[in-house]
Amino acid sequence: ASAQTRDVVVFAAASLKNALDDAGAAWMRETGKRVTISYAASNALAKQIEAGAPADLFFSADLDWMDYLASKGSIKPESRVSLLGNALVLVAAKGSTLQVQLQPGIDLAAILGSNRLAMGHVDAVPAGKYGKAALEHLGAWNGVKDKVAQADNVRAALLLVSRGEAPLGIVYRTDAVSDPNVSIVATFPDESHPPIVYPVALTKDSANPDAAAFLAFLRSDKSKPFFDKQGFTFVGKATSGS
Amino acid sequence: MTDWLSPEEWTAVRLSLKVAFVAMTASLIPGIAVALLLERGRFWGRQALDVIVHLPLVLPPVVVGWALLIGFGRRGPIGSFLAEQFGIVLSFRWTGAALACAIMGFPLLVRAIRLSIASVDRKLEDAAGTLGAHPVWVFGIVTLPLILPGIIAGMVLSFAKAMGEFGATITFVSNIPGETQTIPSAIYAYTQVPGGESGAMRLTLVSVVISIAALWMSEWFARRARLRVQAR
Amino acid sequence: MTDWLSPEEWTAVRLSLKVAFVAMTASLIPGIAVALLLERGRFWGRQALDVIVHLPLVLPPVVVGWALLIGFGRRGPIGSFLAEQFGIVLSFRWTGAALACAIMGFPLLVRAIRLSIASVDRKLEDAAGTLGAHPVWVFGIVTLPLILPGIIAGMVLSFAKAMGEFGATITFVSNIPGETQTIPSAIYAYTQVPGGESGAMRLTLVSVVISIAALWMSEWFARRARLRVQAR
Amino acid sequence: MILEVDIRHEQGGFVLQARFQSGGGLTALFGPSGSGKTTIVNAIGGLVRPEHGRVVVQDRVLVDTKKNVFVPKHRRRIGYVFQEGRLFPHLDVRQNLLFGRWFTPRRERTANFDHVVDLLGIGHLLERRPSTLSGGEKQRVAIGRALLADPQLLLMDEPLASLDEARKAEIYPYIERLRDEGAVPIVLVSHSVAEIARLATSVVVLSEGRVTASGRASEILRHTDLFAQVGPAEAGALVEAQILRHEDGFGLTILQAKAGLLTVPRIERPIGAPLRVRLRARDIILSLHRPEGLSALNILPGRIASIDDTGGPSVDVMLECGGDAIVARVTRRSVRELGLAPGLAVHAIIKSIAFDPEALGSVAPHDV
Amino acid sequence: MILEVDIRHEQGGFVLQARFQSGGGLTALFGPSGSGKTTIVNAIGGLVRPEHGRVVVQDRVLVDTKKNVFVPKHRRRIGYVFQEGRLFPHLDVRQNLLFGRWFTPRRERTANFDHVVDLLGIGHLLERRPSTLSGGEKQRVAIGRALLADPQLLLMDEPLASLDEARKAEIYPYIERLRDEGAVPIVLVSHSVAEIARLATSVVVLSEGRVTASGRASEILRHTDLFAQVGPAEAGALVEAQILRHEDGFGLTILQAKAGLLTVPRIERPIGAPLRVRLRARDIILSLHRPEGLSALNILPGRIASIDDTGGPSVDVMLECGGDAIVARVTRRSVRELGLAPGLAVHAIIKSIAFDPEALGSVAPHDV
Ligand SMILES: Nc1ncnc2c1ncn2[C@@H]1O[C@H](COP(=O)(O)OP(=O)(O)OP(=O)(O)O)[C@@H](O)[C@H]1O
Ligand SMILES: Nc1ncnc2c1ncn2[C@@H]1O[C@H](COP(=O)(O)OP(=O)(O)OP(=O)(O)O)[C@@H](O)[C@H]1O
Ligand code: MOO
Ligand SMILES: [Mg+2]
Ligand SMILES: [Mg+2]
Repeated sequence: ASAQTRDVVVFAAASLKNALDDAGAAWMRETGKRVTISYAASNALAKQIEAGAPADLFFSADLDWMDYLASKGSIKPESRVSLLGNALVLVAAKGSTLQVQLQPGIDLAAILGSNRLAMGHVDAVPAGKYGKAALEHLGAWNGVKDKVAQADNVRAALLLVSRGEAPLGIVYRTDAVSDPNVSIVATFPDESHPPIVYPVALTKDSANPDAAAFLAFLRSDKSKPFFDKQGFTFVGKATSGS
Repeated sequence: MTDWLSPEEWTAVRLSLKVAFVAMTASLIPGIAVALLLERGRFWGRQALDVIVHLPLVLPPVVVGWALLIGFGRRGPIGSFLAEQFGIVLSFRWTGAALACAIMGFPLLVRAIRLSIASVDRKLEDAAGTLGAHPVWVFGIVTLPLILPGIIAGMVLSFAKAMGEFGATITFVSNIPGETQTIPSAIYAYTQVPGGESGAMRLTLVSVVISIAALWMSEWFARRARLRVQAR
Repeated sequence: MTDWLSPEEWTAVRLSLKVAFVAMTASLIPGIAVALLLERGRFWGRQALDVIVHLPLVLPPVVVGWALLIGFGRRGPIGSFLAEQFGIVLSFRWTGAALACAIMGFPLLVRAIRLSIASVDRKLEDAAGTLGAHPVWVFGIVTLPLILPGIIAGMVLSFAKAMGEFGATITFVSNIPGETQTIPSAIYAYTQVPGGESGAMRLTLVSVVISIAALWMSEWFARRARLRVQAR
Repeated sequence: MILEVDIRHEQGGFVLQARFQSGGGLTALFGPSGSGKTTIVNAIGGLVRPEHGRVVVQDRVLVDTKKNVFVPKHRRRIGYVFQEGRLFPHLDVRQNLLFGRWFTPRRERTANFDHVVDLLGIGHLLERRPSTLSGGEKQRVAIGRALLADPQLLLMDEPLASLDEARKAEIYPYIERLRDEGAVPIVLVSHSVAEIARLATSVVVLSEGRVTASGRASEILRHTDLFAQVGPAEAGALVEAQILRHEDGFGLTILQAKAGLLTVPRIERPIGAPLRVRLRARDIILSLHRPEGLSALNILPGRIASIDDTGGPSVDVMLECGGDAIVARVTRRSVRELGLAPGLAVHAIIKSIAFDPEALGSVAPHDV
Repeated sequence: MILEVDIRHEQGGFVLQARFQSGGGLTALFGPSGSGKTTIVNAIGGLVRPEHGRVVVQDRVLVDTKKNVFVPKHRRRIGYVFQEGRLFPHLDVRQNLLFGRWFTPRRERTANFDHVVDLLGIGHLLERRPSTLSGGEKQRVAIGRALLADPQLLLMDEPLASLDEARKAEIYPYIERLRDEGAVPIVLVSHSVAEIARLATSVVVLSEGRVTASGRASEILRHTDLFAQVGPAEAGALVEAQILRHEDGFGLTILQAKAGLLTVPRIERPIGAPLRVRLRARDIILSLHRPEGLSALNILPGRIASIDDTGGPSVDVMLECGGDAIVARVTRRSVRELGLAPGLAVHAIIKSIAFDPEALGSVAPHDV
């Protein structure tokens, strides 16, 4: 197929699936053009784009991998936008009576006792990295660092809490609100961790003129409801590297 | 029935079947050859070949996918060679998914065939030789039929592995609906978002049904192969 | 040499070896039993058992991990039973990692043993029976030694798989350094951060070296087992 | 009856319908290839489960399909020498030989290991694996394995087929001893009439899955035409005799049979020992007068009882020699030339040398 | 020489060092179990690669370790009947039989399928798998498979060991025909002297890996003591004869040998046909006078050439009968009683019936 009629190919972090599927469908209804979205872990997508994947847009779950591609010259820097934000929350299994105030000096370790704190991998998974930063900020990290069960993605961390394996977990608000088996115990203050942003950019090799149009669509208010619905904060502002 | 799965899911199912089938079929002949080499060969580098064949099992799938991306990607040495010389593009195509699945299932295929080869009575091969059959013929009309159970077992393992393979595939060829999104990739995507469980469940069920069918067929073939050899 | 890997990495290597070894060892007897049942048994539900054994191969590892969590987790029916009755806790323990690895490798183990069982000459078992050996004895002193090559092959596959298993393990018992962080988990972490390649490479190399050693040992045992049976 | 078999069994298109009884000792199964011998042995040994019928050994019901009795093979206490060896490839010769012993109650372990190993000449093979043995060596180990299981029933399916005569000659007396002393019933499949004549107490003749004749060896072997199917060369009479004296100078032994004295190559048994002698019909010459100046030492006077014309160039002449029935096979031309007819007095001439060791079997007192 | 073997080969502790030649026809390998027969056949067939030496068949060098020649087995055009069957389990009997044919050049396919199948009596088994065959049936299929490969060299390792006499009697003439007509050299391993006497052109006697005797069958069989190891019963002389006439009324055939006339059971061959007759030493009675009134039809006058005292109860008396050498085995007592001594004129008495079919082999004109 020629570049003219080709679908717009989006490489997007898997956590965006629900919102992006809806947005893509809306765009198709509007323009008659289709988007094809490949959901995987941000790191895998970034490596693939670096290796020449036929992606038009990269929608990352964190800044690191977007920065990585930017440093490799694999994206069009001028197109880069930090589209979404998210909040980090502490969750407990539904019906838990735990009361936690997320303030500096909090002794999370005591609350956990011999139990585990479920998080994304603290070096690898964005939510884990943010969680670690937040706990450090609150001075709780050293106390709990040996009690952290690091999952390979934030959904798995959530699952650990909702299955009752871990009494507490740190996940995104987007995940927490949708799971009826967990309740949000507390929300981490924004300043306790680096801003949670989902950047999106056109890839260097993208030759599909529709790609920019879809990116514009994502940035417009037309797509805002889909992200709102999943609990993201819609930022939509252009950023350069951090 | 058809609307029980979305069109995109049906595509993933079809693609998975195609990928698994092609992976299994394409690795068959190399699998038999490598099994023969490893089981019968006495050559320098046998140990190394043995290790290489086992690597996809030992290494985390992500690493295999990574290695494939580096080697067979558009910019990789083998990938660019294949693309230039034969026009074969693997990266981000279903063919790449098939390659990833074939490689992940290869150690299983080879082992099963090796076990069968080891249990062949070489005296029968000798007998065929005395009757004038060249070693190649001996292989074709004596050894091959006798190792059929192992070949079938190896094919089942390779097919099943290909149906379940995820890490190497998604790392190598990503998760592009209609092109590289197999059932496991689709399941993965479902598990990453709230409310995806039911979708994941449905696809898991499809996988189970397919594997039941595959096992059933393989047992049927294996029984036939065995009946040919055994009494009654 | 020791500082070539970080202490945490060494821990992961040791843990991986332990997990793989325990997974292989613990699944051996059930593996032989299931292989026997599937190959020799004629019972209702044989097909179902066959499918169940193959599922870990067919399903994406994440799904298996999920299922383990639901079944063997603290609140899972089996998990809570084990914890209450025997004090065995699997979740977040290395034992859980071993369970996940054992289950992922089980179809490979069973297949290898099945193939060997199928190639045993049952006339030898009959002969042992005529000499007064009860079927259990016949199994122990005739069948078992004869299927040794298959058992060894199955163990290698199970061990190798356990060394590389990642998806089911991390989903079930997550990644706790010193407790459940195996080599693949550690590699995974490296692959998730930009610039982690060299760390991933180092650990991959360790995996390769271990698998070379394992293969080498298995070949040695297999050769001994074979020599016992064959001429010269 | 020590051994009763009455079974019906189908395999593929082949129907076995066999019924016979035997009073113990050694029961020989005889018949052309594919006639069902191995199948019967398998049914007795518990390797084949017959569709219908009964197998009883020494009053122990091993199979009774009506009563749904089927004693599993490992409880039958048998020693089975298979037609095709079946040595355990992963065990060395010694371990193969001792296999059955592990499962024999300690006090019933009577077979002497060294003795059996010597007898079979396999002492130098004990540390070897079966795959390195020659055909005959394998067979000898298989025999040893069965004997050393101290079986209460010995099944031997062509055990000696690929052994040389010298080795056979060494093994025969052992089998005879088992048969006579041990009270171990033996079932032997053999294509060799000489072997059967020497060893068998009863003979069961099979053809296409059916028993065409069965009875005491002495009866069956006299009916020479029964063996038409296997070549007539080996038929003959079995005669009971006792050792009268040894002629040490000449290496001969003199036997007393009802028919008269028999001079045979020396037999190492005490005076008075009972013996069975096979007089092969084809080895016997008839003479009208008592001959003189012959090298043949055995000349038995007798009377022609009947003449069996089987249609070929030869006829079987049944003689009555002082109470022993003897058969001579002579050409029809001789019958005419000598005017042989029932009632005629003749002399049977037999070379001493014609009694090869195979033809001289030891015999239990109650036997024949 | 049609067949030249000169090899040295070690396997385990066993050393084979064999050297013999044979002028074609059928070469019989004879020796106790474990003496190296199968190893020699394997070396000729290309299944064993001897460490040193040469194998030459019909001027074709198959092995020459000095020149590093080793013709691979599939290019030797052999038909090998293995000691243990080795049928292809995944092929039915017909496919097994025709296996070699696929690799035989079309114009060399002379063996007639139907004929061989009939001969072996395996017509009803063609659709069956080897696993459903009885022991003897398997062996027959294995023989058929080798014959139908139209080999240029036939190797048979105890091919008839587990067949009944009747079947053997049917197969012998076929092997004789191959030997005499087809110019196919045959190597046969057998424990049966009768078989060897009937079929062999040359005999190689082995013991513990060495050739203890080799030569023309007629020579070797006369030296009866060579066979001491396998039991002496079967030794005897081979005599060349021609068919003189048939006595149809009595079903007899009269042969002319140098020693005189021989009356034997009818042989279905034309008058004048050359024949080889085995006169077993143990079947021959010596008489000082020409006997009268005997049922034995063959009385050959001769003179004692020598007396071989082998030490046992019997001695072998070598006779010179009009140009044929004959051996009679008699007791030492007879030697004394009759005063047998070299130079004495005696009569050899042989029953017609003593010539069983096995003892009467056809013979190629150039043979014996
Ligand atoms: N791998 C081995 N190691 C040691 N000895 C061996 C090996 N293979 C064969 N032999 C010995 O070689 C000898 C010759 O074997 P071969 O099979 O040629 O005997 P054979 O004459 O055919 O005997 P048979 O009549 O019993 O078949 C035997 O004593 C056997 O034990
Ligand atoms: N599965 C089967 N299907 C058809 N026929 C069978 C099967 N198994 C055995 N037979 C037939 O049963 C018959 C009897 O077999 P058995 O082994 O008892 O013969 P046998 O008397 O021992 O012969 P041999 O002397 O050749 O060993 C044979 O004709 C054989 O072909
Ligand atoms: O006296 Mo004889 O001739 O040896 O039987
Ligand atoms: Mg049989
Ligand atoms: Mg041999």
